[in-house]
Amino acid sequence: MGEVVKMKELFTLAVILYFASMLVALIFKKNYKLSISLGHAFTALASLSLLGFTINAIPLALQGKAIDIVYNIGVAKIPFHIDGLSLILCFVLGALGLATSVYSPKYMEFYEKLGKGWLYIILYSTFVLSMILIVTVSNLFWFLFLWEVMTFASYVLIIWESEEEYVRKAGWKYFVTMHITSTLPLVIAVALLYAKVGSVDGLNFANLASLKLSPIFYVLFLIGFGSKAGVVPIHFWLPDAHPAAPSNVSALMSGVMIKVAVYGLIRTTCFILKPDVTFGYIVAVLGTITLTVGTLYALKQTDAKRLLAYHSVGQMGYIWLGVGVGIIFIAKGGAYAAFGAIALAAGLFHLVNHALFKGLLFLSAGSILYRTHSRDLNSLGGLAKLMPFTAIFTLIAAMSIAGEPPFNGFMSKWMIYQSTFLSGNGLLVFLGVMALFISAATLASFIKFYTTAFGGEPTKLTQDVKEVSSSMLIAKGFLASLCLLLGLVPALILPLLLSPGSALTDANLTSWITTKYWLVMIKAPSMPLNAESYFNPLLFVAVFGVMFLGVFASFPVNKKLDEPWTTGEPVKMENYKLKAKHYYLPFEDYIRGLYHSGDELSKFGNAVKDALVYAYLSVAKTLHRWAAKLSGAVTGIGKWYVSSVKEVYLDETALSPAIKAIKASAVVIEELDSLNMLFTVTLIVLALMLALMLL
Amino acid sequence: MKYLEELKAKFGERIEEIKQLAHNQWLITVDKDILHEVVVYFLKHPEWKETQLSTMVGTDERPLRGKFSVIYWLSVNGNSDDVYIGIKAYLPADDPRFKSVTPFHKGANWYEREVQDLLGIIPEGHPDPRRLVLPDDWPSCVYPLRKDFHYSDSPQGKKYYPYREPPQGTTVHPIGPYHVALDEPAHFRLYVKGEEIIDCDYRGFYSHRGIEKISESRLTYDQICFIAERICGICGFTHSTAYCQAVEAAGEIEVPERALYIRTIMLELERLHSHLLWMGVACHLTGFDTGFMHAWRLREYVMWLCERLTGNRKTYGINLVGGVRRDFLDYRKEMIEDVLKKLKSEFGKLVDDLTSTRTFIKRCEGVGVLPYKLAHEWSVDGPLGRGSGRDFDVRRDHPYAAYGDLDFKVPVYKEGDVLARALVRIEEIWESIWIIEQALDQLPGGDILAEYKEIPPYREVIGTTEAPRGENVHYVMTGPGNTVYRYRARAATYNNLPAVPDMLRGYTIADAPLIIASIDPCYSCTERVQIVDVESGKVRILKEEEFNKLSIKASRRV
Amino acid sequence: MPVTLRYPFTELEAPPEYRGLPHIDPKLCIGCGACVNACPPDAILRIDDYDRGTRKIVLDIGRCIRCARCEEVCPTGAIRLTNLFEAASPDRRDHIQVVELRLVRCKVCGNYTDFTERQVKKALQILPKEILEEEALEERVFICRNCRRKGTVDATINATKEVVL
Amino acid sequence: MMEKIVFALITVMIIFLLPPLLDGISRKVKAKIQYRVGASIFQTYYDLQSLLNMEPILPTERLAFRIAPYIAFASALAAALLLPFGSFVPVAFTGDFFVFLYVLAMFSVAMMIAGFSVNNSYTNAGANREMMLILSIEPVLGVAIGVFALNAHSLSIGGIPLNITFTPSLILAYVLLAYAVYVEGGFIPFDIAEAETEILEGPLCEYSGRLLGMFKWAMLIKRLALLWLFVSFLVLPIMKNIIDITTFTGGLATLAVQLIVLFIIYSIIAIIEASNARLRIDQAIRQNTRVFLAGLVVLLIAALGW
Repeated sequence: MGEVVKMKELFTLAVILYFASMLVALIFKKNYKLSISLGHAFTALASLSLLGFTINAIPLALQGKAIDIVYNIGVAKIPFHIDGLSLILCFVLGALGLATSVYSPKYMEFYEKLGKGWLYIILYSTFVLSMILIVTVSNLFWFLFLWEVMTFASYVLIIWESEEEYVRKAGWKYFVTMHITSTLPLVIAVALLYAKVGSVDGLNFANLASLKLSPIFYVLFLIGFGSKAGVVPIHFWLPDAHPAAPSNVSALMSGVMIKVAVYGLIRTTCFILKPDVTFGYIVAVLGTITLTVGTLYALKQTDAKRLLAYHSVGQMGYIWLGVGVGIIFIAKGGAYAAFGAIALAAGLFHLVNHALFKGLLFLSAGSILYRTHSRDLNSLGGLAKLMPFTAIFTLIAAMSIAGEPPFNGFMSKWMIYQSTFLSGNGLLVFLGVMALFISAATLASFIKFYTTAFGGEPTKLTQDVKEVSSSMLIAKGFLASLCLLLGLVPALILPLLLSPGSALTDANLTSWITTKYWLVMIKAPSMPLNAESYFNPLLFVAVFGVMFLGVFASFPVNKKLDEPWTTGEPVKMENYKLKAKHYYLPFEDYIRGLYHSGDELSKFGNAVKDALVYAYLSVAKTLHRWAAKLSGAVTGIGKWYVSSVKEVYLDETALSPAIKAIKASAVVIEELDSLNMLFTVTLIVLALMLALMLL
Repeated sequence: MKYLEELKAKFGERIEEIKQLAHNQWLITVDKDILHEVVVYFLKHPEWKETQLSTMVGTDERPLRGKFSVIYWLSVNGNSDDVYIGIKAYLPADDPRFKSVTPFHKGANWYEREVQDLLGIIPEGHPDPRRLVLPDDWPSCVYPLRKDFHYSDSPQGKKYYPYREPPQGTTVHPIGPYHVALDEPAHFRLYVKGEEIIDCDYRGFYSHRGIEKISESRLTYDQICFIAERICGICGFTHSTAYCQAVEAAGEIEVPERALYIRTIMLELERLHSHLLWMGVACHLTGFDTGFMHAWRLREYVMWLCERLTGNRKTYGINLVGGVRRDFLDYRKEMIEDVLKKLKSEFGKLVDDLTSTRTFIKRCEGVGVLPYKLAHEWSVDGPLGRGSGRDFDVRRDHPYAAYGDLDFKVPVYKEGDVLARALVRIEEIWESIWIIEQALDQLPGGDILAEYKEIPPYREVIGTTEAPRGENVHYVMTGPGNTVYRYRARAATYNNLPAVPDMLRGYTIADAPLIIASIDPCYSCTERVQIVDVESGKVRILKEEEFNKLSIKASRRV
Repeated sequence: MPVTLRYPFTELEAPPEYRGLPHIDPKLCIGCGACVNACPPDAILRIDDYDRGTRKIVLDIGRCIRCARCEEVCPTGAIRLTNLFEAASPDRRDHIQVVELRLVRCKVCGNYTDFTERQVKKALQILPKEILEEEALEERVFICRNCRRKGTVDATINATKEVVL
Repeated sequence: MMEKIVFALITVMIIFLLPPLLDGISRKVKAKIQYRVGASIFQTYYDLQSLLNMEPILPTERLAFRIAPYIAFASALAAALLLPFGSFVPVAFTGDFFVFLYVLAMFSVAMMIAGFSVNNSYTNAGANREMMLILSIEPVLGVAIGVFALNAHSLSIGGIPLNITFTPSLILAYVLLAYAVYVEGGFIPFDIAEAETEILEGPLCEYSGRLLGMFKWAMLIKRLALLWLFVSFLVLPIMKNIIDITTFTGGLATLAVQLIVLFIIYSIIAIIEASNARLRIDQAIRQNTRVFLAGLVVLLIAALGW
């Protein structure tokens, strides 16, 4: 029992440290560097304590137990319920938070001219903290509140370089899309549930799970979390928004924020609602479409960060595919339940892995940006010579995301393949085939990413570049070693990943999946004897290493250098390398039909969004008239926001009322309790959203 | 020549002289200021559909009359009164300039650059006046074909060549001079986006041997036959024939009929093995080695035959001014018949194999298209032109040797792609077999070599043949004492090669070798002219050097 | 039914019509130099050494183009194109054949003439007896050009003198 | 134990020494088709020997370029070690089809990274083509595996051949697998990435001497691995009905049959190679996609249980 208390303290410590970082940043407001360094020192400590908490809590979660904490903050009691699923996200947040905290102080020098270091720290801490709380909180109302905080903080971080036109546009797109397609459905869902249970406390997960709920919630949650996760067709905001932010924030956004949506999806549709076969199919198919569209688009990109952002869409597809297949088979139950749990674990494994390698890739892209001031792959080159460590870490990340053994990406992809190909279901096998194909496309894209930035000889732009500072390297090295570690010894994390699945099913997983340190073995229903799928990464590395070293030693090579061969006439080296934009052109040309339909899809998404914005604004105007009768204060804010300009500009003064407004929303809703008028509540929340949106 | 009246009416006074050089050759001397107008007038004449810029010759005539001269030779094809028209203008020795024709007719591009390189005659308004012929390290303002330049001199300059800058955002993909797909050195500098070719720059003349300068400097009429044959390793016989025909026309030598027939047979045998060689190369470039081997196996029959007929597989060495040196004895006639029989049956099978290899046809179809209009603008020759719908053939339009007596078809395809060129060549092989059969039947008896004595000096004349690759034009201006005053050999590839960049544009680097090969390029043919090879001089070993020195001394003595 | 051969490991003979490597039969060569004049690529040289009294006919098959013009002009059939074709050699000197002939020493002045003894012998052989006797050639052929001209000139002068006298 | 050692020895011989011989045989077969005498069937050994003895010259300092041949070699070997030789699997670090594919793919990855890390448009173009070829053939391979998985309820290389039931879709899956193996092996008309007459051996263009020898050898081993996989899929289901392949003699007999079938298949491939021209990359992509679409029909048939 005392151990649980200690764990709770660790968790609380993390939360407090995040608040402390904000405080420290505010104290040293005048000194840009100091505020950021100190702030990040605190966030690093916070991440460490979160990691500590996670590691301590894992054994508990494996026993199927959860940790419950309640914070009483005066106006309300916030309940927390931390089970295996939460811990997975906590681990990701801790690891990635630690890496970015170590990485950022040096990196943020890049933005020194923009100033406002204290604000950055506040936003950063708010952002990370909100995510930590989202994945641990156990009340849907607070979940939604924190969800808004997360969206808002990330929005402000995206438009950090707000003097750039494209950044403002991307931020606006993000903000509007998030509110229309993510917050709105969630608000409606919460409002509907609220109407049903009648109190904020009633929105507790445990309480909700006991209710019998209509299928409409599946749709609402699907849209709400799907759009945040960047699932096609609501993915169009992501490739604009993620690259616009500073790279460390991009890493967090791509690494964690979109994963939080997956968490939300699983939490709501599996734990609150019951797993449903049809819903599972929808998730799996959407996932496959997403991974196809996202990755094939990524294939075309030549902007380093945009390429990575498109891959975030694509890799989210893998996660959804795994989760979807998991939901299908968990819902089917019986002999398939264990298989479903494995599939769910595969999806979650990819979630963790993607957070690690995508975070690492964004940090690498940030390092390149930091040194060369360019993210254009066409003009980069030869960095392997100048930034050798960054090159190695990037290569590890690239090979991980491309799914090359023995890195972690391979393990999770392998498990996803197993869960689709062995499903005995033609449709799922087809989805697996697409996943396999897209895995090759991912490889293609990352070979391009790596070889254009790091391969070849230095170009005009890169010739004077130096390796980045050691703190940045340590952050990347930490993530890279995690990539390798989880790939080599997947058993370190697999039990944790299996715990949500086993919580959802009664099946005994041990007879279906073996996870020793050196071996992963999977069995599927109706699988014949001695035909299990197994993989032993450590043995593979041993065999491979022995052979590699063997031939390397038997056929040594001296370094005898000469110019590349130009068939006899001189050619300038800078003109003799394939440009990033020309990679795979015939293939891209061949699948231009797909690109075309993809464009149409995102056009459709955009159109829907625009229509919704229009409807939203009209409703808001109506609301504005309605609300005038209800509350003068609300009207005043509404009026002011509705009439203000569409263009967004961040100002310090504009920030605090917004936060106040969000906090006040809780009070407002509580007061409206007595009205018990569903529509009004929804509209008032909408007004709040509108206010936020116009900020 | 009814058009001459028209011409006179148009340009009047400024036409200085019109004279007939041979039965189908006219030389019109005009004022240098209207030179380009007259040339363009003929090239774009509405009634002459297939007029070609056949060759252009610049001559240092300062020792004779204190002036430079340039002649544009045009061949008028596809009409009943098919003739060659030379349009000549004299340029002052102190300021040799003339208006460039290139802006009006792309085909003049190389000719004018060559004249600029070798004689220092400046084409004004030329769109691309970079160096063409001379090596990168040749000093500027040294003009080797001027008469005051000795053929054994080799001045050294700084190595530099101004390649075009790559277009924005492209990568350079150099093909050659050392590339497996090129049988001889040439440099195609492709500017590519990934696989797609956006633009192309060309640099050639690596195997430039100075044949013309040597011929003008120290060889006699008969000796030039052999060096002319060595212009090309594949179609050498057409070159020596063209040369002999030029000298024979200048000297008004009556060549015995039997010699003409023997020449015809040899020319067609040469076409056979050249086309078979090309088919093999095309197969090889697309990775279809079986087609390559079998095409060359068939070619080998012809090569063996040639060896038996002339004493050598290639460079037969049987042409002399006035006839041929070796007669066909009866047993050799039988050999020809045997080989033709074998060839007919096996070649049919080979063509079937090629056309039924889907992958091969896919690679050739719709690739490297040269539309008719461009084909005309570049004045392309031979199968390349006929594959683009140009209906001409020197053998039919300007009959030489025994072709006037023989019956044959000229295949023409309109598609203009690699496949069309291949089909033209395949049909030409059938026609060649048919021509040889006819010639063998009709082979007259009698002498094979006519004696000649002194050929009057300073006569200008051209000899033309239809080589496997197109029209070969040899211009000869006779000199005193059985030597040549000016010799200009133009191989078919010289007209075809400049069109290659236009054919490459828009296709991929995978197609590039095939497209380049589809014109059946013969770089050394194209690059004959001028000075003794500078390169080999650097690497020769002592013994040889001594020998060469001695031989140069010896030949000066002669 | 392979059509290729395991050439260099099998014997390969060129057909009888083949014009292969040229070869000078030193026994037949008279050193007239007709081949030297006919040769298009200067593969054959004639080098006279008046101090030692020798003439070298130097044939370089590396330079030879196998046209057989030499064979056509050779008065004695000494130079022939064989049907051999394997000219590869690690030593460049293997490509060079030198035929050394003795020059005629002038009976009058004792200097070497610019023709060889064999040339003279051949000329004597082919000329009809009457001419030889009529012109007293057997004596005069061994006299160098200068002396002969001098002789002729002297004779003429003498003759003139006689006439004058 | 003794039996294992015997098998291990045979396996090592097959993996290391057989590939050049197979190539020699293939060359001989092609020579016969082309009416040539052709080089000795041991020619590939001589070629490799002379290459491996030669000092290479590097065009770049990039480490990736220098170690790529070794990675390629090790990956080809590692993949080959997973396959059943008779009933003997040399090093079973996995039994899984996908791991086999991905380990084998490391060959291509090494080749492509090496190709792209040199400033040379030839190697770049070659690596580029290799990637596109993989992109276009991967779905076909996936479909084939999918049908096998649906049929045998297993993804294990050893497990699939022993547990399949013959259905129409399975036979079509064999065709798809054969096609995919052929394309992945880079045989004409799919030698697009190494197209010698177009892009001068593509990614290998800048390699010389020992490193080139390593790559060539690795390539041959990779081909062997791919073909051996197909051969095993072909032979094992038949042999298991005839003989108990887990016994020593049964294993040996199976191995012998595998070898014979391998020789036959290699010769057939030589004939196909000899009678085709190389495709252009866009044509290859188009053709592979067509095969993939046909494969989807096969998958549908398999899903319906036929």
